[in-house]
Amino acid sequence: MSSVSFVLARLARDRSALVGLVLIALLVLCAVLAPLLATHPDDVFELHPAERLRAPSGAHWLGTDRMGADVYSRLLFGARITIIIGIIAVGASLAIGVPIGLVAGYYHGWPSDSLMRVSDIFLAVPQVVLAIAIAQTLGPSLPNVILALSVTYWPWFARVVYAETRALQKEVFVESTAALGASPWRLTVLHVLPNIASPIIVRASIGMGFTILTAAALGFLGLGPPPPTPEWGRTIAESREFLPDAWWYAAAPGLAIFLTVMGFNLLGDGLRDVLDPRLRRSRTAQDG
Amino acid sequence: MAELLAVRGLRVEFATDRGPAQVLDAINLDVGPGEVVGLVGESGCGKTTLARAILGVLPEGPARIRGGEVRFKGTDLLREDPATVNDRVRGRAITFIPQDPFTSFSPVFSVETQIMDLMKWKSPRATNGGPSPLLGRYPAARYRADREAVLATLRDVQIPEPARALRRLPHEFSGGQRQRLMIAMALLPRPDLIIADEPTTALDVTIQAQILKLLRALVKERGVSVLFTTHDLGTAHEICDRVVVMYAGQEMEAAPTEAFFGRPAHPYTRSLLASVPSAGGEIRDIPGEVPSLVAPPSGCRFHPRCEYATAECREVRPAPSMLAGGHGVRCHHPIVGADA
Amino acid sequence: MTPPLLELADLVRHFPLRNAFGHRVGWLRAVDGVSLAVHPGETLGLVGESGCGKSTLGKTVMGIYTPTAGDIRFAGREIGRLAKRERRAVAKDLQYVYQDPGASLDPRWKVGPLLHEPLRIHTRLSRAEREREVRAILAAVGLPDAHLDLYPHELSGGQQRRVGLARILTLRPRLVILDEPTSGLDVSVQASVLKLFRSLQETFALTYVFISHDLSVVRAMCARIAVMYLGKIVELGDTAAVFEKPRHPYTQSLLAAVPLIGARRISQDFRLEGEPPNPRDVPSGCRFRTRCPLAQARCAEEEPALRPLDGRTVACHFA
Amino acid sequence: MATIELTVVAMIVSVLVGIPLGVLSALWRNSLLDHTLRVVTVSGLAIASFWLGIMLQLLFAMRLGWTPLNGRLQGFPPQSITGFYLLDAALTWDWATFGTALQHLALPAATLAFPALATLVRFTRAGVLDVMQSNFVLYERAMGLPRPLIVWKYILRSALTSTVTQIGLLFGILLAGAVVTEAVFDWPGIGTYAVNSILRSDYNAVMGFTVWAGAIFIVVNLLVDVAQTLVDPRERTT
Repeated sequence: MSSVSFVLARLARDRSALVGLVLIALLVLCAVLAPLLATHPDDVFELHPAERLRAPSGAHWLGTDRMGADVYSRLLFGARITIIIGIIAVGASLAIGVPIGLVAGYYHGWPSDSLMRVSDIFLAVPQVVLAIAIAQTLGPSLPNVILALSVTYWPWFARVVYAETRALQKEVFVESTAALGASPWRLTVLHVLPNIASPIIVRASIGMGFTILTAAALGFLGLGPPPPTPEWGRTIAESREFLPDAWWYAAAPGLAIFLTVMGFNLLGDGLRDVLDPRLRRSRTAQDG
Repeated sequence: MAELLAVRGLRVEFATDRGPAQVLDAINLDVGPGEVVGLVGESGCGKTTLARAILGVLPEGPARIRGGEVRFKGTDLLREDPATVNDRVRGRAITFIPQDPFTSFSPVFSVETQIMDLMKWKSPRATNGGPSPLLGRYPAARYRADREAVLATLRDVQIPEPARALRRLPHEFSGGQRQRLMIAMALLPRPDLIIADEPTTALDVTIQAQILKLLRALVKERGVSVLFTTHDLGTAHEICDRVVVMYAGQEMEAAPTEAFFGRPAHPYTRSLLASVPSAGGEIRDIPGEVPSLVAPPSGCRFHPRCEYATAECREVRPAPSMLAGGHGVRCHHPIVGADA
Repeated sequence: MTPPLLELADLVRHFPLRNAFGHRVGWLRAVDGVSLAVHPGETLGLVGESGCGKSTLGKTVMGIYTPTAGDIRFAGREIGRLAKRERRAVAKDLQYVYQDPGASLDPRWKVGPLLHEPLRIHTRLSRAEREREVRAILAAVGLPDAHLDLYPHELSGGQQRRVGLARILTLRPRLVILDEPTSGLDVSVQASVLKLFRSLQETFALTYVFISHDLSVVRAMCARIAVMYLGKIVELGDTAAVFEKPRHPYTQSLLAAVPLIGARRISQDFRLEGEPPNPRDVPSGCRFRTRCPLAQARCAEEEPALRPLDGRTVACHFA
Repeated sequence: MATIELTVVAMIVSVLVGIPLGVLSALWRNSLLDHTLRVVTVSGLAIASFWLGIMLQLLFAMRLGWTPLNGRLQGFPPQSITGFYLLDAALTWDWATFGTALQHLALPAATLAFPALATLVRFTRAGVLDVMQSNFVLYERAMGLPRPLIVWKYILRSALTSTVTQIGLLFGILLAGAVVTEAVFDWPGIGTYAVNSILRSDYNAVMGFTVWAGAIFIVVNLLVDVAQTLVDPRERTT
């Protein structure tokens, strides 16, 4: 598609999408360069009981935690976990949800209906609740968190793809290509899929934010990767008993979650504005 | 002639992704009392924009009025206080029949609610301004009188069982019936001018014939003026006393119906009439395409497609000139004296 | 006389009407027993108002809907009940043009691949052979080769329409169904489109079924015309004869309703009252009787069959 | 009952505040209010509710001392009529209890309502903007009907048809939020119970909670469907 640069150019003009892009770029940078950027890279696993709960200072930009570890350094390493969770969980949901949505959307009949019914059941229960149940059953660990999130998030993609495919089937170009004698395979993969890429991308961006938020909630409830993993949600849970004095301990990871999720949401909104032709059409003047 | 409505030099721009589109380029238009004027032209020529500009309901975001005046009974609506125009002119002296009777009713309120809301503020019995919005009460005596008027008008537009019809929801009516309701609502405030924007385009041909017949009979009986936009020349011939043709945001010719179809003086009018399919099966089109309004041709906007075009046409837009019998044309090389 | 290219025998297409719980509560009788023949090289007009079933008829012939009953014979072969794969192969000879052929272009494909696609589906031509064919067709619809590298949205509406037609013509079909091809067009554009249809018909020896609600267009384009009302043909014959002297009361009203430049004002003498009944609930006997000025008791009891009259066929007891 | 009281209060707050704000934001598009609301709503969907709860506790309970830190009430609960402390206190004319109950409720309800509020504002805004484009609004404007009538009667009513559907989804957000929020505020509801069960690894209790939540959610969606037919008369007759 020639439009990648076009999309980027338009995104750059949308102020909030730009903010989103910058936030995400920063997050990725932090995750990749965590060992370089961290002031105390060893603090993830080391204890410094002497330096417990120090307020932010030149040595510890965001203070220290209950183990005396540097909060700032742990946050950087936490970004890695966050990104891994987000990418794998959303990727897996895409891999499950998109084909299911496409098949159920293209073929009419009871197999499609029952596929969508299954995804409806998943959607009927709030994601956190379902993820709690799954993570609890499997035991707290990083792969289980990812598994729980993937299993609970794919129906969103299936829904979006299903709805878009059904809507697209009514489009003249799909119907006429079918009338031309095109096979279902040609029709779905070569015509339908490229045309529903935009809503999938938008959903994926928002899904990243959503998944990260849910992962943090699981961590907060003690269902995330076990200590001493520097997971952000767990860090907030740990900090609670030291409030209100060690406010930085709770504030910093929360802010990190907030900025990350915000980044993905802003990007998703911006992408929707740029990619959704329906919105774009409404902006051009109508004549008559 | 004492004009009821006189549009002079109206310029409207629309902001688009590719720059401002000059949708109306110094348009002139007159509507006399009791006259049915057809505004014809192909899609994109600006007839709907002109209708909306007169009503004062251009899209708020993209549209900009760049100049000109819309004089109605001597006052320029563009410079009058907007609140006064909304209170006293719109929906009272000038009413509106929309193009699409399917979507021009709110789907969630009964027809009665919608008509009586209109009457609450726009009934000829209402004092200026009507009750204050939302909380104002509808005086009981006036309500009864207005309701009687509504029922009578519904009978005039041949809605069967008006009292029962009122209680129904818009989607329970067919397209033709909804357009009858729209006509009733346009007549109820006893306006001087009705602006009808392609009111029969969405209808089937037998229904269209019924509606045209009804509309013409009612407005002639009541002496109401109508500005009727349409892209269908047959419809214009059917209902209008006078026809104005627009092309790419400029008005080209304005003439009494007979002269317009019988002795068109503008080359564009001639080509347009020639492209109507005839019984003989001969088909003539107009070479070229409608120009972009973002970078329109200079001078007369029809010149790139006109066989008579000269250097003058490219440079200067022709001034209006008057032929015999109230036949106006804006062309440097009008075709006079020959039958079409 | 050569055998007909397309022949419909008592073609029926009903749609089930379902209530909120998915139970069938009745049938929508969109096409309800239509027989007609289309001969090679001719243009048959199919006219009627919205809801009369003309588009459903076109789409059923095209295989977009399967027939409820009746036969569709194309070039002597029954095609209404073929298996999907075989039916798709018929598409090579029998094509359908949507109201706006421009809208039949995938917005994310360039013109070149779009024109190659039909050939890839139906032929085993090499890339070079396909390219030659595509360029020839593109020239036939009056577009330069340079357009092959453009996306549909980079073309004007008229050019998109030409590409849409070219896409269908690459297969060199024998019969083309044109479904409301001029609806919503301005007269000047309509004139160009009609001219194009005509020149293509000559160049490619096409047979057209021309579906339209616009009587003046049908009159200009078609040698024969079939008038439909609520799923049935009410009058079928030579266009000139039908327009000259319509015999079915519905045809008469339909012709009288068309506003014509220079003719008498219909607003003075148009008589037809009422609106067409809902096709979910078709009147007994003759379907037009509820609005017909000639209707008598017999019309409610007995459905009139098409009978020859005055050089055409008419379905009316009293015509 | 405690969970439902919390959820219902949060729902009422978000509906009463969110819908008008959404309408205003659409009417005054690109105004200061619209931009501010946009920032607030984007934050509302990005903020982790447990963190928001903790931060509110830190500020209002620990630093300022305006509200209690956690729990549902100090002292004895009012005579039980409905099980909703606020309602029971009001019914029994026990305004002191009503006051403390309200104080206890304030922070968790705010925490819970925030994301739901953000969703509602966004949705109402989009819905109103959508309806403003529709032909019947053009018609009413062209007929010179008073603007407040068009906005608050015709546009709002149409926009609400789609918002009602959202309330079902909203309930999901609230319920999900309740689990975590209750844990933060030690609110003696089913969420706290679920979290404690998780910590105790009480497998059956967690499963029970999941089933309960799913059931509630399905019931609410049913109610939404019913409400939909009430709001949109087209659904009734077709």
